[in-house]
Amino acid sequence: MSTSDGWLAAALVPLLALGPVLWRIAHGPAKDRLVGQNLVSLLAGLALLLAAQGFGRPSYTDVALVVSVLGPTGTLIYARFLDVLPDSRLVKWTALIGVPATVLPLCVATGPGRAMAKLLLVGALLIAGSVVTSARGGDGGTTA
Amino acid sequence: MSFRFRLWVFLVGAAGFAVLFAVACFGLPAFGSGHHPYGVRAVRASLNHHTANVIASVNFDLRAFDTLGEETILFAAVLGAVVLLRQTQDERRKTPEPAVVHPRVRRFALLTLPLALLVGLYVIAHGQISPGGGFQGGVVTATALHLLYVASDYRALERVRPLTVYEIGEAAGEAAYVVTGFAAVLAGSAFLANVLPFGTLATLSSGGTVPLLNAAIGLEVASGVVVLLARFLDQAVEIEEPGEDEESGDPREIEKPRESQGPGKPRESEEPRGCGRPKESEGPEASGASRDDDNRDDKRE
Amino acid sequence: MTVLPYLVAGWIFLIGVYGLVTSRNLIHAVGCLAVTQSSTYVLLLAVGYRNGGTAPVFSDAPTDSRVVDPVVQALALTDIVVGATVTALLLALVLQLRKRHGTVDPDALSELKG
Amino acid sequence: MTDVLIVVALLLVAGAATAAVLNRDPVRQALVLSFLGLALALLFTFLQAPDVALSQLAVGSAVTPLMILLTVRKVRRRSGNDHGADEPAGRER
Amino acid sequence: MAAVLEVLVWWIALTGIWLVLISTVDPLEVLVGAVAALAAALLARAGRRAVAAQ
Repeated sequence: MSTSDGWLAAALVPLLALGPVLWRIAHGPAKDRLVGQNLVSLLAGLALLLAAQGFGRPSYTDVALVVSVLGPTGTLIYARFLDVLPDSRLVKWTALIGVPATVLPLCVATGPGRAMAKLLLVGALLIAGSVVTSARGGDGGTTA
Repeated sequence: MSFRFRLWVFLVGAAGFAVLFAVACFGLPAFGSGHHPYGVRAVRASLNHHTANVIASVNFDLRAFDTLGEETILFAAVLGAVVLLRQTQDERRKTPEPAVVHPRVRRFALLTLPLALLVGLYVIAHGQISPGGGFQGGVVTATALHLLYVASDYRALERVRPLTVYEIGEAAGEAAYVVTGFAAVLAGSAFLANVLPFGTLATLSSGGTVPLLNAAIGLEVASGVVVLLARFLDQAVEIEEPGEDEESGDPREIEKPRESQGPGKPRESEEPRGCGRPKESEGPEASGASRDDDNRDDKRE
Repeated sequence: MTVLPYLVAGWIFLIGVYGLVTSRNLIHAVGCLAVTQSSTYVLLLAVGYRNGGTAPVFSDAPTDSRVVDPVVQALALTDIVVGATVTALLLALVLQLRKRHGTVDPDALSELKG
Repeated sequence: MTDVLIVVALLLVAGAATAAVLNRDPVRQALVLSFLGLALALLFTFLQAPDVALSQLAVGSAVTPLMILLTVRKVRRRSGNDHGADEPAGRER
Repeated sequence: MAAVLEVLVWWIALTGIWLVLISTVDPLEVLVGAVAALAAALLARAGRRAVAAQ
């Protein structure tokens, strides 16, 4: 197994985790659905970062960048309309553990430079987005 | 046509489609096989024009005229939605209630807002180099603006969103595309031909007219999506039909807009984690009234 | 693997049309139409894929690398954004219907003969 | 390895499409649709189409769900009169 | 004065982020980045004021 295959195998982890999340979104109660929506963008961002490295194409990082910006936006929009923004330790700790565990090896692999700064930016955005939308007391606002 | 009959028609049709489609699938070249004559030619043509992103080259150089058609569909769709969602005479506008947003969410949204806009502009500007372009970047840019709706409420969004500007922007985007096309005609070539110098591969100025057309599309898509969402927001948040909430004249008493729940969902589980407090508001009218009036004018054109 | 992507595209199409046929809510039907649309993207990109190919974006890849077909990608790319605005147009029509006839149930509408 | 990723993403997309159709409530459907959008974006990236993935992501993650939710809100607002009674009193906190 | 400072801080930060995003630095790239960052910085201020105005 080559190195790039290793990165792609790592990308499989968040990808497979999306399966149960889909089940919760489709069948769970309202709160779970929003947590699921939150988790999806986080996991997708991680999978995209790992895939970019696995394919050896730094330009694919742009997709992860857009996920990290728009994912929390989508979650907050749902929170506004469903009137609920549940706190979720699952999302919070997935972000706090998963993002560094993904981004730091990627940084080591890319080496110092602008590409690394970009990875760190995406990682910071993913963490910030997930923490803000999942921490206790994050009421999404009641009306428009 | 009864429901049952319709279902039967569908089932027969679906069965037929499924069989034929499966047969066709096994007749297609296997997934991942290598013969792509058009792809190879498109790549060659794109590299001849020094455009690193072949997809952008196909869209804005080889098939630029086709993209003009796509853009026109987009323009027409936005126009149609605007016409359908305009405020009619029997409808009145009310000032939406200020929303209660947790300060942390508000700070996050305010910090992400410029960043998202920057990412959108980056995606538009680098369409000819890296993945992205006017279509994608335009939508990101438009979404960025709506972070303000998340950060606060619709009135805050309206304050930084002069809708007329975006309506003009949409038309200007479409016009810029056509003008670029005619510029090529004036330069003695065909409509939408790539007449500018091609530059060096993988720099911002590469690709001749591709970055210009990209920017035009970006302007059009961004403005179009903003206008579209504005009309939907107007309808959902501000415009009231006759018969809707007629029992109360005071905007602050209107409770209906929060009625966004699906029926029959357990309410207990979705209680907000009340940390937000109702705002010490100076009343929605205080700052809303005058703005509301001039806004009304441009809705009624 | 050789036909799975095509079959998945066919499945998405069929399930989307099933939703359209059985829908009792026009908003839901518009969502089903979006699902049906996405089957075309899957089919187009599956047709254009090449084993071992990479994206035809040469800013960070050598110009002689093996790439997937850019033409189908260009087709899908514009269609997605244009499709979204068409979805918006349909939703606007739904709102108009709601305003005129007071319902979003297609079966109730056909009884109105309006 | 790419093939494995593509197969998993394809199955996710097929599952999400099925769930999006079978969820009859538009609000719930909007959430599944945005999952479908992200799954499609992942699939497109694995199919080496980052441009299309970006397009799908931009549209699918925020714009389409927002429009559906706004339509639902507008539609429910009028029929919402009969819902109003069971509003919990303390929801404005 | 405070307004200029606010926009300036945003502008510098966002131009820095732009330089992180791009793959090759050349003068045109920096120019476009500076303009885009200025637009985003102005929006940042406008957005903050719009929210604070209530």
